[in-house]
Parts: sequence; C-alpha cells; structure tokens
Amino acid sequence: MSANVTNADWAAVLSIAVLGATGLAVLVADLLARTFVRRYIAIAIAMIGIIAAGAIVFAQYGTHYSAFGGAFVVDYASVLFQGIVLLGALGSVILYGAIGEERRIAGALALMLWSACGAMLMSGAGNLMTIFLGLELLSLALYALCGIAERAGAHEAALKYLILSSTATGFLLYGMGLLFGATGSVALSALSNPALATNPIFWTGVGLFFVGIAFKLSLVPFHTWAPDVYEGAPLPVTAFMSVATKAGVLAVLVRVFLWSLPSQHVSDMLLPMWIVAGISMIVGNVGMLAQRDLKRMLAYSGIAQIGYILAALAGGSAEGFNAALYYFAAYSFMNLGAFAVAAMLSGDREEGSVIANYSGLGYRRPWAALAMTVFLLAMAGLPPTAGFLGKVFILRSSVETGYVWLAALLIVGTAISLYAYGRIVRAMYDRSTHPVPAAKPFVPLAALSAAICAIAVIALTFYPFSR
Amino acid sequence: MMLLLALLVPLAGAIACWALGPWLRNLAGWLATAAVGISFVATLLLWGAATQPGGVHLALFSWMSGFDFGLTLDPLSLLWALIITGVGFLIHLYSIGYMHGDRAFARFFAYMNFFIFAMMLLVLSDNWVGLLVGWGLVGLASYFLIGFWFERRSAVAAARKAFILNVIGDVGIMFAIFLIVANVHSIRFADTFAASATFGAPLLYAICAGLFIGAAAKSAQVPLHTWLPDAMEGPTPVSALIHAATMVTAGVYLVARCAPLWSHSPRAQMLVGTIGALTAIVGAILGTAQWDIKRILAYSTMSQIGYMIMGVGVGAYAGGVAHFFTHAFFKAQLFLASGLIIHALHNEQDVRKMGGLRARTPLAFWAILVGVLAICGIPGFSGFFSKDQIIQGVLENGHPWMYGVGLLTAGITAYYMFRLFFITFLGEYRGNVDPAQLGMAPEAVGAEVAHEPASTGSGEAHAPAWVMNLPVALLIVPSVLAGWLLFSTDGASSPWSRFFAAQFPTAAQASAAAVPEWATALIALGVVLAGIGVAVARYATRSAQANAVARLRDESLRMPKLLVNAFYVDTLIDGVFVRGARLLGSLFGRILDPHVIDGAVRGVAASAVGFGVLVRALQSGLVRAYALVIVLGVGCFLAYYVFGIPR
Amino acid sequence: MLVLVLILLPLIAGALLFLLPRDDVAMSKSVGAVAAAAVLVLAVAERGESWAWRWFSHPFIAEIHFGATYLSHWLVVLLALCTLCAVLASNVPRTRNMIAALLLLEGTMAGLFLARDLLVFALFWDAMLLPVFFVLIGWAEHPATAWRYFTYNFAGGLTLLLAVAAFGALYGSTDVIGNPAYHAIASAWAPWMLAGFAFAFLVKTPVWPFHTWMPQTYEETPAPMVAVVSAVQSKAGLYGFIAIAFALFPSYFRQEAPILIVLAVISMLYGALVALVQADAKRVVAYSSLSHLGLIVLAIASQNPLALSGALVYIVAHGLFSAALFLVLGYVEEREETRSLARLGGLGWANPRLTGVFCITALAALGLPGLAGFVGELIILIGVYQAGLVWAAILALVAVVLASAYMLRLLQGATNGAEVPDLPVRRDLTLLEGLAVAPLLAALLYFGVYPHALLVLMR
Amino acid sequence: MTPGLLPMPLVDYLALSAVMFFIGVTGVIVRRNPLVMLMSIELMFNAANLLFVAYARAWLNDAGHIFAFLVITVAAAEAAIALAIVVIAFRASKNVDVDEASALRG
Repeated sequence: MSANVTNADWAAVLSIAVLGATGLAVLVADLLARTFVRRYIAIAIAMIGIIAAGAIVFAQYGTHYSAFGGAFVVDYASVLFQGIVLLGALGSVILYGAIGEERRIAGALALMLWSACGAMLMSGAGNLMTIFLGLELLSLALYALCGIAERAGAHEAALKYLILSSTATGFLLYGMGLLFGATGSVALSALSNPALATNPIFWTGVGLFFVGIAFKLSLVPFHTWAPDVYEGAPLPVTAFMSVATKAGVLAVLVRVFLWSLPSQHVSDMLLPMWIVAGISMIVGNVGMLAQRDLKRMLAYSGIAQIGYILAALAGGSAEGFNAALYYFAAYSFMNLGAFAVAAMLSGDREEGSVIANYSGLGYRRPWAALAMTVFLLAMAGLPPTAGFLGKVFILRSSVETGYVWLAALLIVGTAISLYAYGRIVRAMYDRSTHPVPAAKPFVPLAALSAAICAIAVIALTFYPFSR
Repeated sequence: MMLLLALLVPLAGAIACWALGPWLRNLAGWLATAAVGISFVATLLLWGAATQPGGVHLALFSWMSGFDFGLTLDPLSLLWALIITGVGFLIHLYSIGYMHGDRAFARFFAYMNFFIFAMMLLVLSDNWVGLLVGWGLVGLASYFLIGFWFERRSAVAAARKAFILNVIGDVGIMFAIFLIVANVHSIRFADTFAASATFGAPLLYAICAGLFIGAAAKSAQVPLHTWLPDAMEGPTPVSALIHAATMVTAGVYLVARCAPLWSHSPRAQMLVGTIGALTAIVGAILGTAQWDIKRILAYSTMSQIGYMIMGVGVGAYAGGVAHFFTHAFFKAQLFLASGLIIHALHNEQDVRKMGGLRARTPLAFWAILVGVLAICGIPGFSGFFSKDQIIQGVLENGHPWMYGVGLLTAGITAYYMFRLFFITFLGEYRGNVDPAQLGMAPEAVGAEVAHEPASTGSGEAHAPAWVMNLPVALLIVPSVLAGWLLFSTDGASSPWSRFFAAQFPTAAQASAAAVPEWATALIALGVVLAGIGVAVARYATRSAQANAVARLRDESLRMPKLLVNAFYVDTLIDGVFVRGARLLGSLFGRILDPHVIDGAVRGVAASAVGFGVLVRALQSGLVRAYALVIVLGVGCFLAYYVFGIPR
Repeated sequence: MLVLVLILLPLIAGALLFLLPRDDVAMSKSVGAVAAAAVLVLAVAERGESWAWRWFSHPFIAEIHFGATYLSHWLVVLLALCTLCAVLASNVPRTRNMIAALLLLEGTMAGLFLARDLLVFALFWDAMLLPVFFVLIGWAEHPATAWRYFTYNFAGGLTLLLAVAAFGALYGSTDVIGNPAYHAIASAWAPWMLAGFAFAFLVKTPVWPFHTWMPQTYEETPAPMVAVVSAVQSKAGLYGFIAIAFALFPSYFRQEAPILIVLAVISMLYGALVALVQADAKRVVAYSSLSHLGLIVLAIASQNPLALSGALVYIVAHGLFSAALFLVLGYVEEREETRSLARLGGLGWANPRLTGVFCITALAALGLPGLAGFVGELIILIGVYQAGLVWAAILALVAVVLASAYMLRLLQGATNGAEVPDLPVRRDLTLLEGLAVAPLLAALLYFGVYPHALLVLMR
Repeated sequence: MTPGLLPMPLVDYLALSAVMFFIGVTGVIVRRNPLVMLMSIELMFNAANLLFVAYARAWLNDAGHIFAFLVITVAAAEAAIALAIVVIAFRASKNVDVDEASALRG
C-alpha cells in the first residue's frame, strides 16, 4: 500500500474523528459542569457531535472513493450504514435523559460514542485490519458500558458478553488469518480471485470469519449471549447494541460476503448463512413467546429480524440489498422507539422493561401505549408501518431470486411473532387493574424520541425508493 | 281499476283497523264489513267483463325481464273472488256479534280484512310469484287468527303448527317456480301454459308435484292435514271463513288453475286423485270419532276438500269447482250455526254436553239440519249435485276405485253428520251432567276450562243479535239452491258448464262412463241412506235417547285409540322431524361449537406457548454452555466448509 | 372528494364527540344523529366519483383510492341508514361513547366499502374491528368476548393482508378493486392468494366452521352496535367475495366454488338447527344470520347472474331486518331486563305497539312473501337452481322451513302467552324508538313489493 | 510461495497454530475460572498471530506482521478491560467461578 496520505483520506474518516473528539469533549465538559445540569450538558454535547458527524457523513452521499490505500471506503453503502449507526447512537444517547446515575453519564456517553466510532469504521472498512480494528473498538467499549453500569445483572452481562464475544472474535481472527494465508493480502479486493473458489484454506477462512459476524449479529446458534446481555445491560446500551452494532457488522457482511467473494461457487459458499438466517427467524420468534422482560423479548425479536434481513440479502440482487437496507432502517426506528417508550416508563429500576408493567397502559398512558402499539405492529410487520413494507420488499426479492423457502420461513416466523407482540398489545389494552409502580410522569427526551420514531416508522412507507 | 279496488279496499280496511283500532272501538267491525262489501260489489260489477273470453287483465309492474306482475279475472277467479268477498261479507257481519266485547275487537277485524286481501291477491294474480305471495299471506292471516287468543298455549301452538306446515307448502310451490322460471323464463301463467306443451313428462310431473305440495298443505290433504283440526282453536267465524269456505280450498283453485298442466300429466293426475281420495276417506273416518263440534266439522271439511281435490285432480274440474262452490255455503253455514250454539252455551263445544238444543236455538237447529242434508247430498240440496258430479266425473275419467271410495265416503259422511245432528239436538240437555259420567277425560275438562276465550261475547250474548242470525239465515238459501245451477236435462249445457265452457275445454271430452249418471245418483243415495240409517239406529231411537248418557259414555270410552290419536300422524311428525331437528341443534350448539371447533383453536395457541417455554428452558444462563453451543455451531460450519468444497 | 367526506365526516364527528360532556345524552345523541343523517344524505347523493392519491410505488403501486361501485354504493347507503337508526335507538349507559363508537365504525366501514385499493381495503378491514372491540371491552359482560371477537377476525385480517402483499408483489399494483384495466392475474400463487382472501371473508361473514366467535359477540354487544355489526359488518365478507375474490380471480374462484357451496349449505342448515334450540333471544338471531348469510354465500358461489342480483337484494334485506331485529330485541331487553325465552312472554298485551314492530321484523326475517327477504330468497334460489345446483336449492328450501320454525319460536316466546307476572310491565314503544325502526321496516316493505332499484344488475 | 525463506515448512506453522487454537477453544469450554478462560482466548488470538506471521513470511507481505502487532495491542487493551470486569463481577462472590453467574437465563 502507498504510504503517502492525502487530505481526501482524512476527509473520509473525518466524521469518525469528530465523533471520537466529541467523546473527549463530553468528558471534559463533565469536569467543568455544575452537578444538576451535567446530565443534560453531556447529552447535549453528545447529540451535537453526533449530528455534526451525521452532516459530514451525508455530505459524502453519492461520492465513491477509497482512502488509505483501500483500508477505508466511502460509497453508497458506507454512507447509509454510517447514517444508521449515528441514528442508533442518537436514539440511545437520548435515553440517558431518563436512565442512569448522574455521575456516570459522561463516561457512559463517551464510551458509547467511541463504540459508535468502531461501528462507523466497520461500515467503511476496506480491508481485514480495519474490520478487526473497528470490531474491537466497538466491542471493548461495549464491555465497558455493560461493566460500569451499577444495575443488578449488568456485571454478569458484561462478563458473559466479554467471554463469549472474545471467543467469537478469536474465531473471526483465525478466519482472517486463513484468508490472509489464502490470498496473501489483507485487502478485501483480493478475496475475489477466482482461483480461490476451490481453495480449502480459503473456504475454512470464510467459514470462521462468518462465525464471528454471525455472533455479533446474534444469529442462531451464535445467539445465546444476546438475551442475557440485552436483559442485563442498561436500557440505552441495549438500544445501542440492537441498532448501531448490527449496522456496522451488517456493513462488513455485505462487503465481504456479497461483494468480495469469487463469483464461482459463491452460492455454495454462502448457503450456510441463509440456513442460519432461516433458523434464526423461527427460533427468535418462538423465543419471544414466553418472555417476561421486554428487553429480553426484543433480543429474540432482533434475532429473528436479522434473519429477515439476511433473507433479503440471500439473492445477492441489488433489489435485495435495497430491501435489506430499507428494512434495517425501519428496524432501527421501531427498536429505538420501543426502547424510548420503555425509557418513558422507567424509573431507576427500569420498570419499563418489565412486560407486566404494561398491562392497562392504554388507559393510564394512552399516548405511550399508542406509540408502543405502532412499534409492535411494525415489528410484527403490519401496515401502515414500514415494517410491513419492508417485509413485502424482502418477500418479493427472495421469491424472485428463488429463495422461496426463506420466504416461507419468514411468513411462518411472522405468524408466530404475532402471538408474542399481540400479547403485549393485549396487555396494554386490558382493563385488568395491575399494580403498577409510580413511573416517571413525563420524560421529555424519551417521549420526543418515541414520537419521532413513531412518525418515522409510518412516514417511511411513503414513496419509498421512488427514484 | 275496479279490480284494484276490489283488491286493495280490504287492505286499507285492515290497515285502518290495525292502526286506529284503539280509537275505532266497535266501529272497526262495521268498517271492515263495509270494506269487504265494497270489494264484493266491485267484483260483481266485473262479472260481465270477466266472463268474456280472455277475461279482465291488468298489468301492474315488473321487477325485471320475465318478472312481470299483473291481475287477471276469468270465470275461475271470478267465482272464487265472489265467494271470498260474498261469504266473507256475511261472516264479517256475523263476527261483529260474535266477537262483541272482545279485548282485541279491532285487531280481529284487521286480521280478517287482511285475510280477504291476501286471498283476493291469491286468486287474482296472473303469475306464480303473485300467487305465492297471496299463498303466504293467507297463511299468515290464518296464523294470526288461529292464534288470536294468544294467551292460550294451545292456540299459540296450533297457530305455529299451521304456519309451519303451510310454509312447507309454500316451499313446494317455490320449487315448482324454480322449474318453471328455469324453463319458461317468465312467471306468468299464460306463458307457462303456452310452453307447457313442450315440457317433457318428468319435468311436468315435477312441476305438478311441487305445486301439489303447496295445494296439499293449504288444503289439509294427507299427510299435511294435521293442522286443520287444531286450527279450530281460532274463533268460530275464522273457522267458517278461512278453514272451511275459502282458504283451505285454495288448493282446489291451484289445481283447477293449472288444469293445462295436469291434463298433460297422467301421473300427476293419479297422484293428486289418490291423495284426494285418501284424504276424503280418512277425514270421514276420523270425523266419526270426534266429540268437539268444531272438530267434527273440521274433519268433514277435510274430507269434502278431499272430494274436490280428487275431482279436479283426475280432470273433473267442473265438478270439483262446483263442490267448492256449494261447500262454501253449507259448510260456512254449519260453522256459523254451531257458533250460535257455542255462543249460547258459553263456549261449550263438546257435543256430549249438548243435546235437546232444538228449543233453545231453533235457528241453529234448522240451519244445521239444512247443512247436514246438503253435505250428505240429499237430492234437491246443493251438495247432491256437486258431489254426484265429482263421483261421476271420477268414473268418466277412468278411476273406478276412486269412484268406490267416493261412494263409501258419502256413506260415512252421512253417518257422522247425522250423529252430530242427533247428539246435539235430540234428547234432553246434558250440560249439567257430570263430565265423568259422559266419559270425558279429566284433562279434557281442564281443556274446556282453559278454553274460555279472553272474554268472547262477554257472557250476555245468549240471544244473538240479528247480526249473527241474519248471515246464518241468508246462507240457508244458497246451500239449498246453489246446486240447481248444475242441474240440466242434457249433460253439457247446464248454466254451470256454460259458465266454465271457456275455462275447462277438457271437461267436455270426457269418455262415456260405464255407469250412467242417474245410476250413480241412485247408488250414492242408497249409500247415504244406509249411513243415515246407522246414525238413526245409534242415536235417534227412543231407547237410544232414553239412556243417551250411558251410550255416549261407553262410546267415548270404547273409542279405538287409533281413531282418537288420528292414526298417530301427529305423533309421527313430532317424534321424527321436530325432535330430530332439536336434537341435532343441541348437538351442534352444545358440543360441536364450543368443544370441537374452539377446542382446535385453543390447542394451537397452547402449543405455541409450549414451544416458547421450551426455548426458555434451553437458555440455561451458563456461559460455558453457551460457549459449547457456539463451538458446536463452528463444528458444523467447518464440517461444511472443509468437506463441502467443490472439487 | 365527496367519497372522502363520506369517510372522514363520521370519523371526525366520532372523535369530536368525545369532547362533549360525558353524560349529556340528549346533546351527544342529537349531534350523532345529525352527523349520521348527513352521511346518509351524502351516501344517497353520491354518484360514483372517485378520489386517489399515490401512497408508494415500490415494491408495488399502492394508491389511497376511494370510489363507489354499484354494490358498494348500496352497502354504504345501508350502512348509513343502519347507523342513523342505531344512533337514534341507542339507550345504554355511557351513551356518548357508544354513539362515538358507532360513528367511528361507520367511518371505517365506509372506508372499507369505498376502498378501490386492496391495501387500503385491508387496512380498513382491521380498523373496523377496533370500535366494536372497544365497545365490547366497555360493555360486554366478559372482556374475553372482546378478545375472542378481535382475535378471530384479526386472524382473518392477517391472511387477507398476506394475500394483498403477495398480490401486490406479483401483480405490481393493488389499485385493482373495480378497476376496468385489471387483467386477471395468472400465477402459481393465485390459488394461495385466493385462499388468503377467502379465509378472511369466511371468518368475517361468518361461514361454518369459522363462525364460533359470532354468537357470543352478538349476545354481549349492546343492541345499537350489534345491529350495525350484524347488518353491515357481516356484509364486508360478502362484499369481499364479490368485489375481490370473484372479480380478481375469476377462473380460480370458479375452480374452488364447490367448496364454498358446500360450506354455505352447511351454514344454512347448521345455523337454522342451532337457532332452533337457543335459549337466549339474541343468540337465536345470531345463529339465524349464520343461516341467512349462508344463503348469500351460496348465491355468490353459484356465480349465476340471477342469483347474484338476488344476493344484492338479500344483502340489503338482511341488513334491514337483522338491524331492526336487534334493535327490537334491545327494546325488549330494556323493558323486561332479560333475554331468555324461558322468562319472556306476554308482551302482546303489555306493549302492543312494540309487539307489532317485533312481529313485522320477525316475519321479514323468516322470509314472508311481500317483504324484501322473500324477494331475495326467491331470486337467489331461482338463480341457484338455474346454475344447476338442484340439491343446494332443495336444502336451502329446508332451511327456509326451519327459519319459520325458529323465528316463530322467538316471536311467540317473547310476545305471546299470558302476561308474565314477575316481569315489570313498562311503557310501550316511544316515538323515538318507533322512528328508529320505522325506516328499516318501510324499506323492507318497499323492496319487498318493488325491488326494481336493486335488480339493476340484471338489466 | 518460496519455502526457502522459512527455516521449516509452512505446514508445520499451520499445524502448530491449529493446535494452539484448539487448545484455546477447549480451555474456554472446560475451564470455569474466568481468568483461565481469558487466557485460553488469548491463546486463540496468538494462534491467529502465528498464522499471520507465518503467512507474512510466506507471502513476503508485511501486512501480516502489522496485523499481528495490531492484534497484540488490541489483546492487551482487552485484557485490561477484562480484568476490570472480572474484578467487579466477583467483588461480591468470593469464589471465582463463571457458573455462579447464571442469574440471567431463560
């Protein structure tokens, strides 16, 4: 790779730098700030930084070039994925307005921003090293985020996440090693060499690499950590994990497996991914059925939803990619919205994540209940939400590209999931008077976020892709 | 216009009585009577036009192509219309007295007028649907009037029974209409008859069968007859008008109206003739076993209609219609007269508690005597001519065994009618004899008590007002003389046959009979006299009258169960159809719905939750277990990627 | 634009009604009545103009598109009439909320019938469940009933939705209801789509064996609401069969018609038999409508033009008399405080006017000649017979006989017999109550004599 | 590739790293002490490092070396965080055993 670095290279990662700097700024500001406003100052700074980064990212929309000798790529995909990462970060940061201990807010925010940096790095990663770097940056920050929370169960979650994630990273790393061995280069572009199509080392490498990816995406059978960690981690962190992390990892998945592999035998090479996706749809949705904790349920829901997204990618068609992106955007909004509603209802003990607390909500907090209904409808894939449209996109692309069995599994999974989501809706509109802890009357930031997400989830259905 | 007037005035009367009843009070009766009278006059004014070839026709409106509605008045419908409105008028008049003081006086006349309207619609329609509408509405009117005293359980049940059995009839006609519309694409009689020549025998038979189900239900033919005796729960004028003179003869009208269809289908003729004959004999036999004066008359009605159906069925249209004509008079008269008695005895209907009433109700005595002579077919009285025409006509159309049945029935009729007459009027009054001595079942006594209508006549009407006597007296005239219209020295050219010359061309070409008419008359007379003789021997002799109580007692105790239960037809229908339906219903409603269908749904939901619990169980929470799962997954992957490489 | 008003006016009026004082019955009733009357006028005046707005164009084209076809025009008129009568007749606790729910139901169902786009249709399909659902939550004896109603019908809504999605994805546009440009879709998936649509319609109508949600729902829904539900909402399924299943998949519909015919015939007899033994007056009517709707389904399945035009007559007739019947039962229940046929009786003397109305209604329901129900039955069955389904026609006639049996049982059970001493004798039919049912009965009589307007399909 | 550049054949390096890797994996599964588990994970990382370095030599491509250094650095950072987490996680319970940490389940 050429050593000389141009300004264009720096421009490519400017947004990431801004985000990282914002993390530092938050910490510094926290030292100076007066006690009773520090929470809001920190959040404000973080949000400003995120929005600034977002502006920079979208300024690059439409441009296509690679920086640092191919280590980092700016293109349509990178911009969109980075956008979603920032969206996730924004939606999670805002939740700290309702949750968490005053004195730890700043640290948590900084960590979250840095973690987001990792995810953004992955979104544009052009070679194996960048991928690894971004992944580790993302993960380490997340371990810490779980660890520093004082919440009961957070530590256990941190430990489990640490050990299992590191193990998976080990597999991923070894896979990278094999790929490097097979190709003699760390650049993704080198993977597309037709000669590799029958190279056993290469195949093994691909397999191990996918293990690492599948773990981060919490696909069955590498999903086992997700429910526990989602339940244990603090609400904002869970929200972040469910959106930002997955955005970065998905970007890698697309780049490596869809755009870089040799075209020959590629369908054989990818078949296990689609099988895994199909299993995830079923297991994830079945897992939701008997849950009592909202975050845990959303973990299973996330497992299934990632399955849907992979189903869209299965064909490898452009339309499938669009479908996946659209559904993922919708997915981000509905998840962030659901977590926002949970935050609205949460006091210090996160009452909002206990499903039992939702019974009769429709009569106590009609607006919150309405928003929650919208998000659940969207997750279940019912109109008039983007969830429905996204699923139709996916169905169409997977049927057209001949993966009918994935479409069928998607429909079955959706049918099962309806029961689970329906349970919560039913609870919300049941007249049974359930003893409910005194939830905070009004959490402006969370409510705002919930409202925006609700509107977005419906607005996304208008004129999608009418270009 | 006149036709519409004749049709709609009674309807207007009905609506007026129904809506303004509370304000009209007793005026309602006169209003209704007047309405029927107007209708009668209007019909009468149309006589001339109606008897022209083609008759009067009035097109009304059309639903869509093929569904054109209109009214028509030809000799046949003219005859019916005149009887309906004429006899109806008299009976309305009578009812003013009979129903005097009833709690729902106005409503009664609303129903009666409504009935007249419906019946006129039935006979005036020029199409099947119109006929069916009338058919259904007369059934409704009869339902209302049978159940008029609706606080009485028995009346309510009887009304429902009558309605449902009649609906079965309607359904039969509907079926015939399906066939007709499917093949003719028009609902008008004219088109149907015009096309009937092209029908195949099976189609024609099916149509006739469907129509005849309707006729049988309406005219109380076996096996759909069971509602008629129960229908006597209604007030007596109702029995006279609807269940004797007019409605129950609608079947006869229908068959006569469809002469072009029947005359082309020998099988249908056979069917109808057989049913008619059967009904005639069964009705007569059951008539001998009754004690309630109205039930006796009811069974006699049934048997007489059997005659008519038999006649029109086999093609002796003129005879059958003629018998309807005469029967309308003398049967109405019999009912009204018995109404006088019932009235005089405070709603006592059991003949065993009567006797020696000649002095108390002389008018009733004479009226019933004339009626009995007429129905038995004593020469000179109306019944004689019409019944002879039927019996002779049956033979001429080549059904000797029906001929025999007809004669036999005539004999039995003579017996039970005179039985009625003797028991009621001879001997001395038994009203104050203990019922048990008369062999009346105790529950029958209870029934009598429950039989006390809401407040009919409110007691004081011992001496009936002229409104009640006049119609009875007036009716005596036609029931004696009406028959002479049929009399002629030379067969074909009686005024009657001239009147119907255009209507029933087929009646002319009847084959020469094996037995000449005068002989038939003599044989019939002989049989009738025999029947009368038996009756006299059993009830009219000195000794019989001396110990009437004992005689009646052991007769009623020794009455064969078979007859008492009317051949168990009711029991059969109830046991098989009614109970069967309710059994199925409760089976479906109580077991299939809640347990089988919903059970399946619940099962699905439960199994879903089961899977959820299973997954929870697998999620043990142990890090190393998770790690193991991951490693196993990796194993599978490697297995695929290492061994699955294309070579 | 007018169609849009037809939909929005009741929705907005219903929403605004919640701003009125909670317990000012007279005011909310008059406001509701005015709104409903306005809708009725508009519905009659409506002359088939349409309004469309592009919703999205990928993965398929969906238009927010409203406009009345011939059938939906009559259904909307029926809906408006029934709603008006129900509003006038509603006399329940929390009247304001009930009237609001009625208006919301009217709006959503108008949307359903006027929708020209499958997706919009599917949305309104689910939306129209909500007012009924909340009414059940608020008024029913057991809240479970509400969930039962919602679950069963929503399950249908989901298969409908799936079918719509599949249709859109394969055909490229869902703007196809009553669309002349539509060319019959030919695809291996078409039978499955048809199945999805059909399931929804079968549950909603309902047709045996998907009917088990109905009796309980009808029993526990207050009179005004159940009147509209049984009169009009049950027609949504039938409308779907005609306007979607039959119109969009003609050939496949023809293939599958025999199944539908069998189910329809079973429903007719099954409903009639069960109605024969019900102890609760409302359940009798519920099962009777299972039987009656079976007849309409039979007509649709027979695909005979005569039967179809008869079906329209009977759809209107059934709407009129079932609405009237439920309103009348509501009156009876108010007075006697019971619905059990064992305890009812003797109304004939206590409330003669009410009895008269009850009588006409019941007679219309049992298909008395001269009333609209009879016309529908007759024409349908003639058509069915012409279509060659002789056995179905004959079994239908059996159902007709049974109908008279259970309807008379209901009528006599409530009105005849001696006055029941331990039941409080209340005032007779009031003027307002009379006005609430009068239009229905008048329409029944008019169409019974002269159904010309409804038979245009044939000409 | 040119084996001459390696003192011993490439296959041996691969075999060694594979063995190390599987020892690491086994360790993660069988051991209950989080510290030992983390050490096993380090072992996995280093197996990968060996791979990188060996191939770097084989391909004469420095990227492998750089990658190895990167991994070492990151591993160090990870170890730091890991120790911190293990400490806070088991400040409560004296004995150090991951099987104790199974409150979150289902």
